[in-house]
Amino acid sequence: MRNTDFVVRFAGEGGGGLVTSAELLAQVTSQVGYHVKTFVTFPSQIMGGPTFAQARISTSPVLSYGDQLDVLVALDREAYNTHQSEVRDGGVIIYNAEDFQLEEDEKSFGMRIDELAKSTGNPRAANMVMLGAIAYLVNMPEHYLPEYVTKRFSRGRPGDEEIIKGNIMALSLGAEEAKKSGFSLGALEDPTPPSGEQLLIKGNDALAIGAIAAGLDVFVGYPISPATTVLVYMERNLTGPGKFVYQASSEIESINAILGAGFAGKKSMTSTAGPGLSLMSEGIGLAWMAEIPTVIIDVQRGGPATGLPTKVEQSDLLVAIHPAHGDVSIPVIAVGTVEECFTGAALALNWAERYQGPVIILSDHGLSEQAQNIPKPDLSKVIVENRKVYTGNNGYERYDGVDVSPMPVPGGPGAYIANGSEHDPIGDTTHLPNRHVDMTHRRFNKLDLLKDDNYERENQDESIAIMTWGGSKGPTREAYDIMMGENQKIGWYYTMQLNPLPPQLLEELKSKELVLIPELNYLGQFAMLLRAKGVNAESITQYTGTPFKVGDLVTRIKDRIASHKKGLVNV
Amino acid sequence: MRNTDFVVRFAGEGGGGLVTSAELLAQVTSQVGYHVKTFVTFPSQIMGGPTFAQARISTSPVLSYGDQLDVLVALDREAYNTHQSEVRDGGVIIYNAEDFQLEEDEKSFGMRIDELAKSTGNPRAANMVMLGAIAYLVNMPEHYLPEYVTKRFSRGRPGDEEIIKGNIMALSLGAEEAKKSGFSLGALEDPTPPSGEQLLIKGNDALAIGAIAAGLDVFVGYPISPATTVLVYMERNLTGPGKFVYQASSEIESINAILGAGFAGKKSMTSTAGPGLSLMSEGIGLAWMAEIPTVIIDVQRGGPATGLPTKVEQSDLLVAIHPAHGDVSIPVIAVGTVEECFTGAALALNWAERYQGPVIILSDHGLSEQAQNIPKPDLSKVIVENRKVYTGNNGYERYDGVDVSPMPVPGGPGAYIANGSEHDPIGDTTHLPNRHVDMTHRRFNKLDLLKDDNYERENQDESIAIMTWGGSKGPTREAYDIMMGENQKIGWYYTMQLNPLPPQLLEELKSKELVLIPELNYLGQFAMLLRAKGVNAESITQYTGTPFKVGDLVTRIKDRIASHKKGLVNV
Amino acid sequence: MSKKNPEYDFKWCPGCGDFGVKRALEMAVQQRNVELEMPMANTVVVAGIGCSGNIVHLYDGEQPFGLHGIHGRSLPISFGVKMANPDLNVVVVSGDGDFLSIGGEHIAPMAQRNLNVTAVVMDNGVYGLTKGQSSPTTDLGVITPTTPFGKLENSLNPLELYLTLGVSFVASGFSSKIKELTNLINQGMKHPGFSVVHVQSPCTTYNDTYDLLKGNAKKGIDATVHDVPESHDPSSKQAAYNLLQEEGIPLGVIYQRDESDPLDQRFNVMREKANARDLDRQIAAFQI
Amino acid sequence: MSKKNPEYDFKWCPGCGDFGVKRALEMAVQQRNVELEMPMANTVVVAGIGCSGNIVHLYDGEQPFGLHGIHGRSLPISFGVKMANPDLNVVVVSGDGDFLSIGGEHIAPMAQRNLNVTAVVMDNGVYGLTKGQSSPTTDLGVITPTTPFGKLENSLNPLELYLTLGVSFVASGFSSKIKELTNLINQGMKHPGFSVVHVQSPCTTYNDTYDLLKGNAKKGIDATVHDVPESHDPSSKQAAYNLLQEEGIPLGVIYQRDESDPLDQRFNVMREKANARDLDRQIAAFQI
Ligand SMILES: Cc1ncc(C[n+]2csc(CCOP(=O)(O)OP(=O)(O)O)c2C)c(N)n1
Ligand SMILES: Cc1ncc(C[n+]2csc(CCOP(=O)(O)OP(=O)(O)O)c2C)c(N)n1
Ligand code: SF4
Ligand code: SF4
Ligand SMILES: [Mg+2]
Ligand SMILES: [Mg+2]
Repeated sequence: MRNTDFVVRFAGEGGGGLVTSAELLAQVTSQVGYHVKTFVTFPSQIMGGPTFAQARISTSPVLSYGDQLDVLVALDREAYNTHQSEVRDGGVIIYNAEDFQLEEDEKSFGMRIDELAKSTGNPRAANMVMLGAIAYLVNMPEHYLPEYVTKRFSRGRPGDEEIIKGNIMALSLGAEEAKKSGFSLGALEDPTPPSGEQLLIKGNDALAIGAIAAGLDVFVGYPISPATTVLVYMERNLTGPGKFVYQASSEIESINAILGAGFAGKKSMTSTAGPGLSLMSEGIGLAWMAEIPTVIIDVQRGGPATGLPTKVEQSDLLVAIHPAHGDVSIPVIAVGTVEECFTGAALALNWAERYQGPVIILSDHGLSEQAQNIPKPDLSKVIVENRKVYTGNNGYERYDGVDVSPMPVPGGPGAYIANGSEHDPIGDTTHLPNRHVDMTHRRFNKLDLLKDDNYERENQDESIAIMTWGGSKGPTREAYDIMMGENQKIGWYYTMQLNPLPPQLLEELKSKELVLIPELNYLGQFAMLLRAKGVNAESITQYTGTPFKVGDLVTRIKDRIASHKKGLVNV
Repeated sequence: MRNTDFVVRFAGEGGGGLVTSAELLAQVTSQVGYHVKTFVTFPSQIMGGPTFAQARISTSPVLSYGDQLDVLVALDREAYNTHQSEVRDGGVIIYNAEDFQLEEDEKSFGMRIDELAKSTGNPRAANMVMLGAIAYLVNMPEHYLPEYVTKRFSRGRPGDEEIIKGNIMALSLGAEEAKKSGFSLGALEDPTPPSGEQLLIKGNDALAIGAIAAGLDVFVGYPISPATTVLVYMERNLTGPGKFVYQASSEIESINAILGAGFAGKKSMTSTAGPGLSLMSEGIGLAWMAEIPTVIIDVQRGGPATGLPTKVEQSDLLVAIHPAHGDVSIPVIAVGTVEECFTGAALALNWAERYQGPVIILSDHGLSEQAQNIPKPDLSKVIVENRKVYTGNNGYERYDGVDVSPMPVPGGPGAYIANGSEHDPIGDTTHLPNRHVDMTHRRFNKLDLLKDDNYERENQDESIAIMTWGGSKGPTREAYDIMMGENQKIGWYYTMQLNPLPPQLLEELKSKELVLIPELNYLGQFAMLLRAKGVNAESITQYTGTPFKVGDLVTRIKDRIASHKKGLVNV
Repeated sequence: MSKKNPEYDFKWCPGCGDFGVKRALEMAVQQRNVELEMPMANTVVVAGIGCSGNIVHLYDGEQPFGLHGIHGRSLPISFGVKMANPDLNVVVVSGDGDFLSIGGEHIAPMAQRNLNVTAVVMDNGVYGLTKGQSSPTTDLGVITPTTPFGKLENSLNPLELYLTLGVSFVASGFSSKIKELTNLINQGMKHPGFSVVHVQSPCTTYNDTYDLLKGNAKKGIDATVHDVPESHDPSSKQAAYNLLQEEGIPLGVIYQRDESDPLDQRFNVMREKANARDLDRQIAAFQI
Repeated sequence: MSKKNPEYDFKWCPGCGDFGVKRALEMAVQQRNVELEMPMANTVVVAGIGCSGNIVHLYDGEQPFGLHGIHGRSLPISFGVKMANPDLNVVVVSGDGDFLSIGGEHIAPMAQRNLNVTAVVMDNGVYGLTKGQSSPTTDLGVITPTTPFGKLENSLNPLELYLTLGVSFVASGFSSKIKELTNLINQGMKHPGFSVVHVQSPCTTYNDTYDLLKGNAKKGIDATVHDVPESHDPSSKQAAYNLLQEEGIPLGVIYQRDESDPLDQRFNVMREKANARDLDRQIAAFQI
């Protein structure tokens, strides 16, 4: 084990147990100050089906899920077969000896997990048996787990004590088994606890909270993996006077409802995944044309069509920026970490208010399902922007001029017609060439309001740079850090603001010899867009439905740079 | 008057009269061997509203509508005010003296059109009065019009003779008025009649006929301007055993129905405009994913949203190639002339069959409404391709391998599941990374089958080239010819095949210093795509809802080239 | 807001039924404003795409807010507007194609929710704006540009549809009976829940049904429309069904649910009972 | 076609009603094949997205053709398949969300056309595949992840909806009564026109209604389902409406239109009467 960092995976037939185990491990360790990140993957089905959940625990901030496993808990033979090759040399496999038997080897030992759990009197303590064993293997201080268990199950109910006793017993039974196996992975170093309070939270919850923090009023959504949990969160928590949340009958209804709410003066939002985004195409075009603020979250999954509903991909970028017919260029914010889910959602609402139009947030399956520790957001520091509201007299020309103008709110002064046909200043339909020209300029001019120069950059003097986007940020950054440790000469750029791009960033990128873009899609979508803007960008693509591995990225980036230097490849 | 070429415009409140007049003029002149092109524009309303219709008549093939008017017939004052500035120096304006009066000037004369018509006993002969006047002005041989009228109204009915007499009288009354006015435009040269039989036909009818010629079986569409007439044509004419045509309840129904028909072994098609295309987004993604041949015609109009339903724009290119979430790249054929409507529709059906997936045809409002003389297509020369059909035994793996494979047809052998989720070889859902990788390769590999090197090129040694697309072909070519006449050094490229591009063409374009792309949209959509592919392309854009004027293009292209040569501008 | 911008170039054809509907709508809104002492600014007209939807641009006098969007989506838009601000008087104006064909999916959800908006549907049995194609209410066998050999589909009975879907106020009007229509639209606005006023509004250009609707003694045509009989009990769904089985088109209130609690009210009741957590407490729940 | 590809990883939960529906569907198709001496290759199963739609992958024995597309669109897809080749036996398999919510717009047009396909709708009153959210048939007040304080919408009565929309064959089945269900599906296939077999198919994971449907004497629960009484005249629409007003869920054929001419037949009759022009003559019409 790298004694600053370890990765444990639980694998078997789907069901809650695996996920709970990984999350428990993350909770326990984060509570004592470790940095954690979990990852879950499962088939698009309700019960059963090959599933795994893992947790990465580290003494310093965690950027990716971890390429290799230190510990694999394989609950059935299929899980063993599928995952064993990912266990690093020197790692350990705990397999479910009730399900299958292995020849003795230097890596694995069997444990009769359910039997041990039952022997404590609490058959549901199988989790604890596994955790006990893992704690022993990584030399976790003995008191962490029992303390956690005691705290968690002290709920002031009669049976509490017994449950706590059973669970602690299960922990030590697990530990004993691990001890008997003779395996050990060396001691995990003490954590340098993150400063300030921390949350352990998943991407979708963070998106929801970020939006609520920025003043969200109305949320209407239709269930779809992996976006459903945003809707579920809102249904429970978007409360208070004037707030409204609802499950729609389809995504076409969602988009039209939220643009209705945006027109009526409210901050509105929906969340969906690719198929829903495709259905919203026409409605998004209307919001752009009629200049109505609203926000669409797209939690990307594998595409096209129904695609791979429970796998990760970043292949909705092109359709997010140009979702509909006609000249549109929809602002897109791509969140890259759980923390950015919070800040990105708030920024999206602000953007929508500021430029008075639709904004799309791109997240992905990976972010949606990973729990991670992030600093507790300071609500007093969240910037909340509100649209310019028209407060003058009637007779207002809402669509006058080629810049953003105060927006009337129904019930108040300045009645006009928000129109999806080309329009005159009061919103009546017109076909005059000069109006179409002016209004087209107006719609595109407004994007200038979003060109904040917010981006990350490092080693900006290098002529070769890496710039990833969205959920590939973590692994790419980890790869970058490794290469920096090796004194490679590469610049780093990153922004959430994919459209419009921060202008200064774009200028810098244009001056590079080569910009490499790791992204999880086939077409190399972001690199395409950058090339169209004059950047010599090239993608490093992957389209397996799984996230990048850091090691792969390091190799591919280095190879690409080497061949570039040899002048072998040109775009 | 350029005595090889003249343009007549009829303008006034909407209604059939204007359009009929322009079309009559085109018919008469095309029958005696002139080349003609008409153009109509009207507001999105049923009756009334400012409308105009024009005809260009030329001794040689006509590429654009004509920038300037030789004759304007203004039926009311608004029409006069709107259009008079477009009459060239030395041109003539005939205005409706019953509606308004003008001070005397060197350009205009008034005519009491309706009154004259009524005096013939046939108040509906107003057209003929106007045509008579025009014929006089352009010195048209006197027998053309009477002969046409005689032929047209000899329908073997009792009243024929009287009608013919009345109309001929109206013609001469008009001619007399023109004579009295003292205006004249010099004689039109005799035509060099096109060789071979000709049709006078509009773009949408040509699209329909082209598709039928290539073996179309099933057409399902929903009305929308300017695509409705394709549906109307099909309803009347797509007949015969096994053929099916239907008006759907929405575009979502259309797209899903035609992909159902494509799956069932038929050649299927729909037609729509931007709003419908946006609604079809999800369905097109399904056809791509499940590998189902089908064709979507998008007759572009002004966008976004409801936009400008009766104006011309080329702003649906980006959404046509990438209409849906996930990695897709839909083949797109953009037709540029009425003749290409015929050939392009046939090619699209062939492409769909060949690569087994959806194909989009981009036409536009201009092409849909213009009547033009084109050579009568030789049906025996139309290439008709049919999909590879699977004829083996059951137990077939339809999605095996990464290349196109024979397609089973329901009722025949090889039952499989056409699946919009990622799938295994028999079409069952799977999430395995290697399957997603393989199937993604398969879907993109198939595009290689469409990379025919069909394109126009001239002066390919020049380092600066012009390449337009779609309906801007005519005016751009005319501009190019003018510049060639001035010995400018510019290359010419053109193809209907916008995606995938002919590979050899792409290579040539990449070797250019600068490729200029006249296109009717704001974003410069085609140039964006070309830059993403490594071509130094730059757009010459216009987004007025009207087609390019040749003179404007010449100026803008020259300016752009001049500034390029001064090194003032970079992309 | 002053109107009649010269740039606006849409006009209805002479005799189009929509003129009457426009007048009735203007008066019904006016009445409603007076009843509630409400400013015009509280009214939002959400329009579909079609000749009918253009009513929002042709509206005379003091102007309400308008939203003229995309084809078939006026109901879901109105849902967002109304629930964003339940104090607004939200009216949907739509055509038979817009409301019943491409937008047909949206009626059931609004009925199940009992959304408190009023939909005025101008039924001319044809797609007017796109020049005369068949619509869901076009009769079987009718010839149009897209059914050159006769329509193959049975026509839909919209009033029966609304009833079954659970629309809580269903009325039937005729564009030529402006006073009655005004009254129906006004009653629809008063009704606390989803109300649909389905109007026969003939298209003089593509489907002139005036003779058929009003009858024409000279041509020997009997009128199709007739008033809902006084004896009709609009609170009985069964009576409403029975009424619709009879010949002709009854004009008046077909059905009105007695106890109609609109969605905004349901939502508030629910929210008052629900235990809400403010954002601080929500965040605390994730605290490590 | 041999089945059970190890890569296919979907399974229904133990006890899921869809198992029974699958068995019934397999047998009904088998019967139909025998009746018409038709090969299995003539059957196409068009599936919606949901646990229910996965029936197409779990189908046992000789395999029909399948098309598993996108959420809510199985009806329009089946329309294209059927009209492309009316000889095919086209079956739609769908869930209550897929068929009645996002896909709800497609029922009316198919009914008006009397499209000759058979739709088997697995109603579990919940969105199964996305983990338990409310659907149009979920009852008012029910708590689900998206209605944490109780559903605010009235539930839809699908059988009544089908009747009103003019579906020409409407049947009601229960996944536990496999023999009866087989029979209903088979009758639907025989019916020349649009047939919907609406099946109570409980979701054991998110909405276990077995007790409620079958009754459970121990828990004092009366059964909700009961057979359509022998006296019921399925050719009477009025009788069908009346039947549906009664308590509980009747199982059997609710309605079957006597004279039912399916769209393909109407289309052929029309085409025979229409004067067709071949392509040469079409082109000649444009000749100068
Ligand atoms: C998505 C989309 N499809 C089609 C159209 C074209 N379209 C405009 S209005 C209309 C139908 C109008 O019929 P109806 O709703 O009955 O209104 P009417 O004009 O008869 O009042 C259609 C099909 C469109 N604007 N958008
Ligand atoms: C356009 C789109 N929206 C949403 C989804 C997500 N989704 C998949 S199945 C489903 C609902 C399933 O419910 P139902 O139709 O009742 O089928 P069941 O699983 O209950 O059998 C949803 C919302 C999707 N796949 N596509
Ligand atoms: S076409 Fe018909 S509906 Fe449209 S404005 Fe004219 S009369 Fe009215
Ligand atoms: S979730 Fe419900 S419907 Fe889906 S498989 Fe499980 S029991 Fe069946
Ligand atoms: Mg209509
Ligand atoms: Mg369900």
